Amino acid sequence: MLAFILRRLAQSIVVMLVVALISFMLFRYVGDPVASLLGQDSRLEDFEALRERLGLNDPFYVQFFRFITDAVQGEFGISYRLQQPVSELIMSRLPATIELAFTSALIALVVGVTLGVFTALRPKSLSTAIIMTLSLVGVSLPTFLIGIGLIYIFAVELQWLPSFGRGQVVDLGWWRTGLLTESGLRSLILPAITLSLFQLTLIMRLVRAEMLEVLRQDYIRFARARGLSKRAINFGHALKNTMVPVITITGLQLGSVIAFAIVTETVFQWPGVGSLFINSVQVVDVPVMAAYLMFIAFVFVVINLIVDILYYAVDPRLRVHASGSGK
Amino acid sequence: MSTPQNPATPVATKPPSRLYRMWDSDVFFSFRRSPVTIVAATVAFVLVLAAILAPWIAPYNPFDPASLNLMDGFTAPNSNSMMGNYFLLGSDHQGRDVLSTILYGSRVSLFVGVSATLFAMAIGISLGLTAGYVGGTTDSIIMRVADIQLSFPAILIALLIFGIARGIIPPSQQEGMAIWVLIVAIGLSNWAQFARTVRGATMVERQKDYVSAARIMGVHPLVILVRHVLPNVMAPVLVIATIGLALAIIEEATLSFLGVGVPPTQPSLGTLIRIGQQFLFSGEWWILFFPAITLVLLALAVNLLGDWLRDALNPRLR
Amino acid sequence: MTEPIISVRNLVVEFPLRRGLFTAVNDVSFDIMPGEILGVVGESGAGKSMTGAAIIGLIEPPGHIAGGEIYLSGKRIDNLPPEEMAKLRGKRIGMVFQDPLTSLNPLYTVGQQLVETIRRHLPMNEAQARQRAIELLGEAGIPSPETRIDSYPHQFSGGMRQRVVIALALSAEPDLIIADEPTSALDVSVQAQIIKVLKQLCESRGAAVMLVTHDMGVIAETATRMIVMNKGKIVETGSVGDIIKRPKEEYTIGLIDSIPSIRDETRRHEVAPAATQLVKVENLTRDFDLSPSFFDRLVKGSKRSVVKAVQDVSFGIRKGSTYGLVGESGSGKSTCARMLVGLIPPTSGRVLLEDEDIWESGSGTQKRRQRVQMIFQDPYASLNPRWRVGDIIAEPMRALKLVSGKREAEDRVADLLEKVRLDPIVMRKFPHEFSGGQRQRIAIARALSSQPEFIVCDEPTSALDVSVQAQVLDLMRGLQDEFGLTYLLISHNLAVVRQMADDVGVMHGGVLVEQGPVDEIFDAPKVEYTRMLLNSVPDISKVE
Amino acid sequence: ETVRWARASDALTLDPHSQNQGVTHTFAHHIYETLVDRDVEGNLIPRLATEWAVKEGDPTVWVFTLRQGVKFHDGADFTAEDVVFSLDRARSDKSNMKQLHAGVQSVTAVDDHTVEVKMSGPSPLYPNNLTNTFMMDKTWTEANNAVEVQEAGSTDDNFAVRNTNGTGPYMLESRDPDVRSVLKLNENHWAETKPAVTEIIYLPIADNATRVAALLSGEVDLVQDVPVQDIERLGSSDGIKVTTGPENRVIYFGYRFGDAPLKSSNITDKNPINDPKVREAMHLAIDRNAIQQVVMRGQSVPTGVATPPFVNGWTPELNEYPEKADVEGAKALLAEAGYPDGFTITLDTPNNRYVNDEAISQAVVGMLGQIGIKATLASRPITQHSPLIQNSETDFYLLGWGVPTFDSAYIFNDLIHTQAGHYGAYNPSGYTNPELDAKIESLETEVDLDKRNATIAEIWAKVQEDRVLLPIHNQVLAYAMKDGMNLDVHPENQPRLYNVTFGE
Ligand SMILES: Nc1ncnc2c1ncn2[C@@H]1O[C@H](COP(=O)(O)OP(=O)(O)OP(=O)(O)O)[C@@H](O)[C@H]1O
Ligand SMILES: Nc1ncnc2c1ncn2[C@@H]1O[C@H](COP(=O)(O)OP(=O)(O)OP(=O)(O)O)[C@@H](O)[C@H]1O
Ligand SMILES: [Mg+2]
Ligand SMILES: [Mg+2]
Repeated sequence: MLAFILRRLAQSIVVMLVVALISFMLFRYVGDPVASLLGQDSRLEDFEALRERLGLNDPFYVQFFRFITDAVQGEFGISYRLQQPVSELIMSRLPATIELAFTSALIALVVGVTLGVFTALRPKSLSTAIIMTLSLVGVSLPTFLIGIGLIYIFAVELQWLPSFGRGQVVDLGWWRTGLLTESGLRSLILPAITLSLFQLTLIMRLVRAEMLEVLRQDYIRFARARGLSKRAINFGHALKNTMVPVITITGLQLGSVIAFAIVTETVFQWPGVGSLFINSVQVVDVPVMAAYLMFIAFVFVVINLIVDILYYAVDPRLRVHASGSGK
Repeated sequence: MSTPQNPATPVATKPPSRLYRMWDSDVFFSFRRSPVTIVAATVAFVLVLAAILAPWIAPYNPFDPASLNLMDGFTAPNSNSMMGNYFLLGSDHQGRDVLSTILYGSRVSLFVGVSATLFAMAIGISLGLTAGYVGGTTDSIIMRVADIQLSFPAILIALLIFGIARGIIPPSQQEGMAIWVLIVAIGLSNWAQFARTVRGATMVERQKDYVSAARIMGVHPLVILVRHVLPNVMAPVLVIATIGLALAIIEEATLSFLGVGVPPTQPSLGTLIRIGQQFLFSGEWWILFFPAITLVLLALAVNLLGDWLRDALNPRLR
Repeated sequence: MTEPIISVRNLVVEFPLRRGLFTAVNDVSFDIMPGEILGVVGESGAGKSMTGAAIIGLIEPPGHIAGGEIYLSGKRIDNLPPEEMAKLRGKRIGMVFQDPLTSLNPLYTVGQQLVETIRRHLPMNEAQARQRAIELLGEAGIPSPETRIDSYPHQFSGGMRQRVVIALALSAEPDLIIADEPTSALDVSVQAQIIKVLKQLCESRGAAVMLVTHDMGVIAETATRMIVMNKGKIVETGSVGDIIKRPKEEYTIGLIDSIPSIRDETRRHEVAPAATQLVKVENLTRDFDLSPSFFDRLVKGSKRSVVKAVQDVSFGIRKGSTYGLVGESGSGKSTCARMLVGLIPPTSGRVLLEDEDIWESGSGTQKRRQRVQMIFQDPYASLNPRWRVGDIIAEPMRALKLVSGKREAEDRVADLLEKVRLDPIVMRKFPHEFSGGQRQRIAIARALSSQPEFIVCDEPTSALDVSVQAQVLDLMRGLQDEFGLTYLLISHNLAVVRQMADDVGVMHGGVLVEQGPVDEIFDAPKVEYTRMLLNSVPDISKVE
Repeated sequence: ETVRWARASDALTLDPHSQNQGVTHTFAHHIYETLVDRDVEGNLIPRLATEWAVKEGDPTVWVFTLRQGVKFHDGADFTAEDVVFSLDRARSDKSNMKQLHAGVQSVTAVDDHTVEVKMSGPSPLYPNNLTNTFMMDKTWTEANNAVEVQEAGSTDDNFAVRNTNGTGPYMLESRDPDVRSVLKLNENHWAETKPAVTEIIYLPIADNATRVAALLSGEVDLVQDVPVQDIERLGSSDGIKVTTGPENRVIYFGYRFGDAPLKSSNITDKNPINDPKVREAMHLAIDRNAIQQVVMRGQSVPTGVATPPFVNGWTPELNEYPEKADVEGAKALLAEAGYPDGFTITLDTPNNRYVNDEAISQAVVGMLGQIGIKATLASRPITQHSPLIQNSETDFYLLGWGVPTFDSAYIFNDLIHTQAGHYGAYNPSGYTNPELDAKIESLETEVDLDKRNATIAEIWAKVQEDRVLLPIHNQVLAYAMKDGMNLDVHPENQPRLYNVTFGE
């Protein structure tokens, strides 16, 4: 088990390095930060001077090496735009994103799995047909449109829920949470629904497909032949076996919830890392963008690790694999 | 599913016409039996046809700026503008006919969606075949790369690729290239699904004896992959492709929303929605509503077809 | 007289299919008495499994019971509501399926699955149920059940898993056990053990057993009474001895006739094989490296592990003869075959085709490609389903550039199809339009198309029904005489080997333990292993 | 009263000399103060300086008399020392404000409340440059190690970026960049009348629709960047009113001049734009009124000259423009110039900087199309657009130009003068006229205002004759707020919430 995790970690480091390289390379081309750093009154020599100072004239590998050495120390420099340390900015925005992503993931998982199981167990019923079709409408609408639509209906027309922001937050010292106040919770509803909708549909369809597949397996037939109760078969046997493949894909998907938050956070002015990223892209705030990408890569790596461990816990067959006999 | 029980029958009968066989096949049978699928197919067919025929059936040509009159702007649906021109679905802020922009826009969206999906398919299939057939380190590397691609949201990847393209292509050519960049960006952010599926299927097919038989004859591995393995892994690819197409169309819309789509003078459905949503509060609902409905209908129809195809091609469900 | 445990009256099972109604079971009636084992035989698709499924109420929709009655100890059960029926399953009727690999849920330990079943049916607490589970495993023949109970299914071998499945079926002491091909996925030696377990359990408990199989040998060894089914109907019923020795119906006669026997001594050749050796295998060895990755070895110090699949095997095959290779599953037969046809390179040793090493690149390879062909076990997997039969058969000719034009290829294909007794018109069809036996003939036609001298046949008939098997073997024999072909025949069906081969080699754990002329080896085995193998083969000739 | 104030983006920093950017200045004006300020009519008014004048006998020295009894938020007195310190800091190398003080030679404190600024030559308009140069407390800044201005890309954290100590009417209570900043009233402010707004909650909301929605749902009280298409809806909503007014900013198109062929045109042997007839034709082809009516929904002031009316040098005559597009005349001119079938060109436009920038460009593409000039629209965010201009990579582009000094010289220096040294930073297109250059340079040192204005008029006459720039309109700003609140539009888009009044 330890070796398994160690190997995963080794792989993760490679992944992180690759991501670092890619993100770094990409950002060089996103635009010229100098133009946005200096105002209308600046002169050409100022541009040159600033480029020199930012090290933008150095060879590519020098810049990259500098970036990596700093990144390893958690040092991503100072935001060009907000002139504050990037790590601090990200840390202050992180709670918002994590609370949003976590809530959405929870909604997506709970509702997705429930509906998936429900529709798999009643493959022919009318409600299944309705749920399946509605879910498709959900994925056929771009996220931003759903967000704007929800704001229009629930904030502007009905005035039930806030249209933007996080509401009242409570400072717990190292974490500012919106989960402890009423306005914070109310503010969470619309963005969380918007963000979860896509994943929800995905998980639901996945669970349904897998469950249908599992229900056709021989061991389910044999479980029936053993006279087990419907409950035990559907939830004890079928569901557990369904979860094995679902865990991997869901894990990966949940990782992307955090990143998908970009659009949702923009629409709802949710003060998380996603909107920080988009604001930074607009002014080519390279340090923030690079740190954000590294952060996403990190989340991916962590989630992957958790998924693997979960997998390991759920599927006994893997324990042999993990402990040495290869594929 | 049921195999012929009687060994005598297949030898004697004369094969019916190809068309009839297709119509009579199980896939089409399940098609005929599902009214939802028939509706979806009809909707998709009409939308695609309308998009293809846009230059002939659209009342105006919104892609020709010279033919536009600003004073036609913001005409409500089913009414005449100040200039006396009639607009069935109204006109937008540039005086473009919304119906025509939708027709032309679907054309762009479909073109981008289909090309991006084909591109993703090409990459995914070749990498998947290679990974599945060669195995070993090659397989590990390809699959790790696919993992990375899958873990990064498509939108992010596409944004970054767009960024690079902007950096590489000289500014004066960027507009002409925008649509191709978009295709590459969306394609590159969607290939991993194909690669995974194809790899899995290839690993199964590779084990089968017909591949061994070909190897014994000394058939070149590339030929084996293309002629033997590929046709047999296409069924799941087809299913992902339909759903991938719907996703690509929506992704294009989202990219346009984030401001990195096609030029506004040649708007796609996504760009139309981005433009239209500015007028959400000001009362000109039709500028947003009609393109949005079209996008939803298109994505829904394609998704439903994909759903059906998945079931129809799954022998266990027949 | 006692009442029958199960009594089936005029059972009809129907499938409403797209192209009309399909009657899988048609007017079937039989009884099984307590303590009796009823054998059900018939070729594939005869409706054997459907009958079993109908009794336990597990027919997959859209199939359904369309007529008849089923009585369990006198009580009618076919019309029970689903919940009532579910209560009978496991408690009154137990079922064992064919495939032990897929019948157990891989995510639960064997103990969990047993305890769950026991507690569902019997009023026991966790500890009692566990105790009972251990007893059951012991009875089913699992050594040291106290420790193995917490293992997961994947930690058991196939035979052990099948015993677990039997233990599960028996856990609530049902009156009736339906065993649907309980041994067909297993080795002969394991099969013999399972049959023994089944028999013992039945005798000690007085339960009724319905044993479904298409292996007449198994029936001969186990059952007291049997029914023969064909196309959904019962053809013949009677005691096992009667039917095997004195079949009345034409169908049964054909069936019994086509069963090869290990005692069979019919002559195989019209033309006697030459003395020159076409193929020589010298010290062939093949290892598979299953070592964990370098990283794992580094971190955990795990050892390299190597499977020695084939070790130092040498034999020769005379031109025009058939060499049989037998041995239990995993003994290295297929690995040998794959090295002989050039699919995997040997670790060491040589394969000589007329004194030329086929693993030498250049002329060796070229020669091998043209002159060595292979016929595979699974007729469904060995033909590319997307290709037309004509293209499949022509592929070797095209790949080896043996024909120039399309016309020529077509003529040759037509010719070959006639050789394997198929109408040349089928060229335009796809493999799925054929039955298993027909497919195997297409595969043979393909193998012949490069005009090879040597054909390796890896279990060519084990996926086929006995009657079809007889046809295919017949064909192979005919072709051998016609073209002077040399065969390497791999099979774990010793009877088939006896019927086909001139010489035979016995493999065990990668080593060739014994070889020689087939009659010598089969009648007077020198090695203990060979003797054990021969003894565990169920054979109809054992019936008195 | 508390006002919740939403606009599209946040101040970039609290360091008043670090960024020369409107949003940042607007926010800073509530905490820090400048020597002189501008009112909503665009006139200079006293703030921390009560008087200013050129020193008698020395036209190169400006004398500022400071307001007495002003205290910083931490209680320290505001003195000439602080002004010298602040001006020096603003002039320092790392300051982004230094361009505005390029002509300053030295700053000296004459006494506690008088400061002299010595210029390198006569600088009649220097006070105009001071409206966004804020005064910091010398002691506080030194004590907190913030004398150096935070520069972009530096790796250390500057105290002044996140902390303030100004003399302004509000004090910073809390700040969460991009999210929310709270300002509360400075009870010790020098002004006699206390502001009606006692607390400001500043909320950046980037998305237009969300920002408008927030006002409609009553979650904010004041929205600064109101999309033009929503003005009507907001104005007619209960409890919301909209004030509009002109901004000191002109929207225009620029060209590439010179003989070298264009980069994006099908005419590859010469530069069609270099022909004045072509430029005249383009000028004639534009229907500015249509753009105003449809694209801008009435919220713009069409213009024929590239300067806003606020600016010294603007005249109604210059401002004249064709009432309607003259397509026939334009076509004739094109034909005369040798392009009867027009030509192709790429038009680069920003899409997130000015009001409806992309839509304006799109409309212009259509209008040019009618005379045969086939323009391809290339639309980019401003960060990608402005490098094109700075690096001369564009043939034809849209730009907006604000005139913080309210004087034509500001326009000439950057847009008209040949690109060289300090001049012509936004004249990438290579328009060059030595005669004009000389005139422009003379403006800097001319003390005789009448003579100076005459030169300005001459320059404009030539610029208009040559059609150097293609002006479209002056931008109009709109502020939407809840009923009962009064706030006038500020020509530099710098609303001051201490000027807000409540009631009808
Ligand atoms: N789900 C189904 N749909 C349609 N026909 C089916 C289905 N399941 C079985 N059948 C058909 O019912 C008939 C009887 O099947 P059954 O499984 O009882 O055969 P069997 O005698 O057990 O054969 P085998 O020896 O191959 O297991 C076959 O012809 C089969 O094709
Ligand atoms: N590609 C492979 N990698 C690792 N081990 C293998 C491989 N192929 C075969 N083996 C191992 O080599 C041994 C011999 O296998 P082989 O397939 O030759 O047996 P067999 O006699 O043909 O058995 P069966 O009757 O089941 O077909 C087995 O232990 C098997 O697990
Ligand atoms: Mg069966
Ligand atoms: Mg084998």
